[in-house]
Amino acid sequence: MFRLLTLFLCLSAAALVGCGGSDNASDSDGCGCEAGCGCDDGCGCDDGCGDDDDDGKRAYTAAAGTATIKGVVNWSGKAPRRVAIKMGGDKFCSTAHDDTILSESWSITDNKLQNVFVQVKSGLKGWTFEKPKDKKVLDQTGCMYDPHVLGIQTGQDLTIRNSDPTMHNIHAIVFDTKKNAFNFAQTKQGQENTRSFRRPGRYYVKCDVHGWMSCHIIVTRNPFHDVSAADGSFTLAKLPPGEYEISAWHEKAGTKTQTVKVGAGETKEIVFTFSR
Amino acid sequence: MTETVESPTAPDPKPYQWNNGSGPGGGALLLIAFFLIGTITVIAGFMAGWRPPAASEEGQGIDETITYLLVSTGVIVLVGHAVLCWFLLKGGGTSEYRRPSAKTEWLFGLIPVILMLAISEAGVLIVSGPVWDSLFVEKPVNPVRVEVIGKQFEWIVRYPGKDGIFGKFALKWVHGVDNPAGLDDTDDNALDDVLNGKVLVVPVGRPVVVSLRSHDVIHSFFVPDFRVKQDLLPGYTTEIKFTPTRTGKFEIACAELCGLGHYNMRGEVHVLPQEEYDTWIRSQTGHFGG
Amino acid sequence: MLDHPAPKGFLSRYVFSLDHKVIGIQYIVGAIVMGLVAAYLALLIRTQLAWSGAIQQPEDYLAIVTMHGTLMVFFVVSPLLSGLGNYLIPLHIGARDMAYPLLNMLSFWIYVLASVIMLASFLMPGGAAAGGWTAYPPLSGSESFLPGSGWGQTLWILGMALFITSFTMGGLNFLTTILNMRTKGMTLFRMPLTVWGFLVATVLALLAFPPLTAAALMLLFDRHGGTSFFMVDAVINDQLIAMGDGTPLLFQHLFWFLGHPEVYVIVLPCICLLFEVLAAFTRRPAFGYRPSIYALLCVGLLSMIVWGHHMFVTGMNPWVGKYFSIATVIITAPFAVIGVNLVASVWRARLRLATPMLFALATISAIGFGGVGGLFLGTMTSDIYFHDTYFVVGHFHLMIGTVTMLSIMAAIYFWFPKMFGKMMSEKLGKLHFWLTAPSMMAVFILMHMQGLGGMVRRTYDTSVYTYNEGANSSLTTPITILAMIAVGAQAIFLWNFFYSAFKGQPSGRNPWEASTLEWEAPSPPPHGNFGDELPIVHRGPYEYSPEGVDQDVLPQAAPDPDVASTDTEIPE
Amino acid sequence: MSTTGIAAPVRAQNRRVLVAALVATVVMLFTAFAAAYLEHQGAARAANKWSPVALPGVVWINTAILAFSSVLAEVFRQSRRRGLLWGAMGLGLVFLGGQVFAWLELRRSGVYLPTNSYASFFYILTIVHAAHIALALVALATAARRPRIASLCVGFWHFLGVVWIYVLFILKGL
Repeated sequence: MFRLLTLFLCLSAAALVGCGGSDNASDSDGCGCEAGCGCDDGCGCDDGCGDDDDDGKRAYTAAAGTATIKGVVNWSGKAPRRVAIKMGGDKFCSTAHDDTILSESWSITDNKLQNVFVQVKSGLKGWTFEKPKDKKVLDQTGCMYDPHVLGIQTGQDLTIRNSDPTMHNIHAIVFDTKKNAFNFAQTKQGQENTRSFRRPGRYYVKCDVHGWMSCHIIVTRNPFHDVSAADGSFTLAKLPPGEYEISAWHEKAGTKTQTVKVGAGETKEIVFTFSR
Repeated sequence: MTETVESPTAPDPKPYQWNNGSGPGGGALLLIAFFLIGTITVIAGFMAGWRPPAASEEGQGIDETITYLLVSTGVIVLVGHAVLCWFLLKGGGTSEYRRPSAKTEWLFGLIPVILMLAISEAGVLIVSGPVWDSLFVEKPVNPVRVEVIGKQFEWIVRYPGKDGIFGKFALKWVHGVDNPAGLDDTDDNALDDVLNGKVLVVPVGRPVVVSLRSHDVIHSFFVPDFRVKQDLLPGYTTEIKFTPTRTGKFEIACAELCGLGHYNMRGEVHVLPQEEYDTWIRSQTGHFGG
Repeated sequence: MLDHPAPKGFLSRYVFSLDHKVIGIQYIVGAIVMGLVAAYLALLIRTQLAWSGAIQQPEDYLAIVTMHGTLMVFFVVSPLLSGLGNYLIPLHIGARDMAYPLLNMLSFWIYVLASVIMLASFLMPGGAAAGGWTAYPPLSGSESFLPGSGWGQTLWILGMALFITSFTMGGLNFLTTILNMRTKGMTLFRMPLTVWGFLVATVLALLAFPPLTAAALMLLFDRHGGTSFFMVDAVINDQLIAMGDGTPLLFQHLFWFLGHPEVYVIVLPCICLLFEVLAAFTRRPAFGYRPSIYALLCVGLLSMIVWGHHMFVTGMNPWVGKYFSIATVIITAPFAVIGVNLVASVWRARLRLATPMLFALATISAIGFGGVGGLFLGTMTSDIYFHDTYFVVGHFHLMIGTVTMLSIMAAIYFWFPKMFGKMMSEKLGKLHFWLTAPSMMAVFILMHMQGLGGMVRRTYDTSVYTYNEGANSSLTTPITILAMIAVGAQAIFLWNFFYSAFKGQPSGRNPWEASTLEWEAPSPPPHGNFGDELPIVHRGPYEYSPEGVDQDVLPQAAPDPDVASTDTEIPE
Repeated sequence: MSTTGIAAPVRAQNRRVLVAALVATVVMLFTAFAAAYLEHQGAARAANKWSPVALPGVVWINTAILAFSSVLAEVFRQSRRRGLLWGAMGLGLVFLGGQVFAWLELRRSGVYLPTNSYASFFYILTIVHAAHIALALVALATAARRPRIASLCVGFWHFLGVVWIYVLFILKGL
């Protein structure tokens, strides 16, 4: 609302003075809900509302986190076919890549599955987490999103950058409700906008101009999440000791969970295996 | 009525008086302005240097209509301005004035009616009618059939594949790169359907019939070089026909406001010689590998 | 004398006035205020196009385009005409006020409310309505398609609904007043053409607005009631959004059933008042009074049955398309009659090139260009190419932008002395004219040229395509600079208007030595307009240079028995 | 100097013109809805999706009530017995109540505004008509105290009755 008020005032100011500034205000996710557990407003808070207790909340500090969970995501069976992306028709994209670009929804090398989102699903009862200072970055480069799957904490700033000399629009919907979260355009190379999310949940992001461009933003309440790398590896570091339910989610392969117990200073290794 | 009303004839303090001596001072300037604007427009319209040369048979027909209208209405505008300027320059002075009779007035009403009806209806029926018929009424002979899907904010081109039949589709099956056209992967006809991103490849010299459908809002398929334009309506299938007359790469623009990326909804038409087209289409594999 | 007594306090005199003259001026001032906003938006659009730098975001640009169009058509030009009509109609026909003064006042204040709601659209989350002034669904139907189609669009619909209410109330009043409140001797065929213009326009408006009301209501239900009159299932971000199976074309039919007559609602009074200005400054009767009236009626009638020419490329049945094309270009015939009569009115003129006359002459030129442009768009195949290009933008800006603005300027300069009893400065007026008229004409004629190059309208950045490079690179910046001149020149007008209203030279009762009834009243006319007795009309409206009389003009109200005129008997 | 304001005959004529113009706009409004209905019906039939809902029986009772109300109003117009006008207005209110009952009835049978396009049209047409009826009731109420406008108000009331038949014809006959 204030952003738009600013916009209006901007419009009423000088024609030549840019209004770009009005974009940088930290924005909501389009759902007018405060942090809390009212899951009925369809804003996609799907992660363990029941876990949070009003009593006995402890603020998490890095010192409390001594345990680590590492792991790898395996793929068993024949790797699904990857669709080649045809970038023709766009003046920039068609010349941005020399080799064929394949769709990122299945990215399997040597039976390791990339782009799996691993997070602590439950077991953090009682902990409260501060808004992290560092920013996450979602880049658009070569008419692709980088990264394809991005984890972010509620309240954390997400810088969305356009590194291409062509226009992209960033159209995010709350996946569960299909409601609009945000939708705006980045018209020029180097343009950056900042958004943040108030509610946990999965957001599906697309560029409408380039239909092949899509990515997932998963918003969690805690900082313990990672995305599996090309070798399938992931790390959840600086956990407080305890017993956790770890979930691994892939956009095509679905979700798997495991329960792990880690003590102080301990490092445990786990393996997720997906298949068709 | 309690208010005392000023008498209509009461004299005003220093009333304004039209000064007849000032004469039509701006008249000459006005003439120059009218003539300049008129002449420049008509000449610039004829030159139309910015219009890409027509690259389709239908486009040539449409260009003929445009030329016809430019000539006929250009003459009307120029003559009209010339007459107006003549009236302004000549003036009437204060000499005796003969009021035009009612007959003259009706006559001057009748002339433009006949003139404009002739010019405009000839334009519609004689000049543009056959082009319209060839676009929408007549059945094209041996056409290439292609489908173009519009979505915010890009075009998706679909060919029927080797079997020559477009497979089933539904919006519920649409998914990103995997299935941008919403094809039914259980339908044999759909398995070999070829998708070609934003580029429409067609052969030269053959009529191309493009079926158009939209996934979300109204778009408009516009190829300026072919002079054709057709809206895409969600929930409906519309069609447009064109016959490319020369090879080359042309642009597809979206002509109907469709959202914030409307201006960037660019596609391309590649017109190839028939043999090259045949080679190209044979080299394409179906989206589902069929 | 009147139903309502002369006002006593400030509020009842100037704010909630029942007097048609005050309401007329209120409308004009309100429209000027909205006009400033809309003109500013126009400059924002042009700046973005000429220097596509970091001026706006596409979503903001579309909101600006949409609001500029909506404000200009419905909140600037229409109320300007409501204002002129309110001011002029009773004076022209010799009435003391409108038939329903209270309805009149309500109509103005509802317009104010509608304007506020419309502007509030900018403050909504997602920004102002951005789906174009035509608000075609599905784009305007869901926030998922466009950020501005959220609450901004809802307020747009509410603002429009209120505007329609206001305009309908005003129209009922105009119609009743013109038909019933004429003074003794003022037969229909003695009415000044301005009044005829308002009469035809009012009838058109009353018949054409209800379908838009229906469309707006259905769109509102689609947006907030879950119906699917116009909405169709859509895929957004790969997700199927069930919106039903409506018919988006239906909205276009309903919209253009209003939209096309609306153009004539705006244009006809503007063209008609030119006759009056021309007659006064050529000292000749307006040429072809009766033919003009019949042409006017034909234009009005035809305008109701040709809306489909806005939809040639929507995939309508080709035979329906042909019908619409044939019917549309018929309109050029009666229009040409009016055009020829306008030009012929200057025939053998004893010219007085005062500011109103300059504006009137320039308007004739604009009507010429705008009129023939319509042929390109009404002819079905050329429209396939020109549809939704800058040709359309140039054409309708020429007709409902330039023609209306120039002729309304002519009207304001012409009737200002009557409104305020003061003259506007001629020097400033001429400066205003020479800066405004050529630049406005040039802006929109150059837009036609861009349209010939195929440039698509409503584009945020025109350099995406290469086919229109020539038209874009050589014309876009000049158009923007000319537009800035045209808008900037209005500062002169504003100064002239407000300064002269207080400090202008006194005008006297009839500074232009014109013939119609309003000049019988003092300037400004008092409460009740005319003195104790209403004037009696003895002849037609434009008896300039009468034959056999040693007089320049015979006013309508002047009894002059020794003149051998064919039209002197007073019908009861 | 005259002090009577607008002369009575002019005033009466003004009212007639005003009401005639109002009638024309209302006709155009409902014609627009009828055109929209036809267009929808055509499209839906072509797609085999046209499923008219059985009108709740109460609308026929409502029709009778409105007709009777019109009769009462007409007798009032001729006899100027005010009781009849109150009766007509009371029946008008009953009609509105009946319409609400009809909407509730449809809701009970699971037919909501968005259910299908026929239902949407039923609701929107009846709602718009009911809004006109409500406004006309206000006009009738003022007519009770101002005999000069009584005839016109009654005329407008008859007209809305005809519009109701038109609405029924659209929903049932087209």
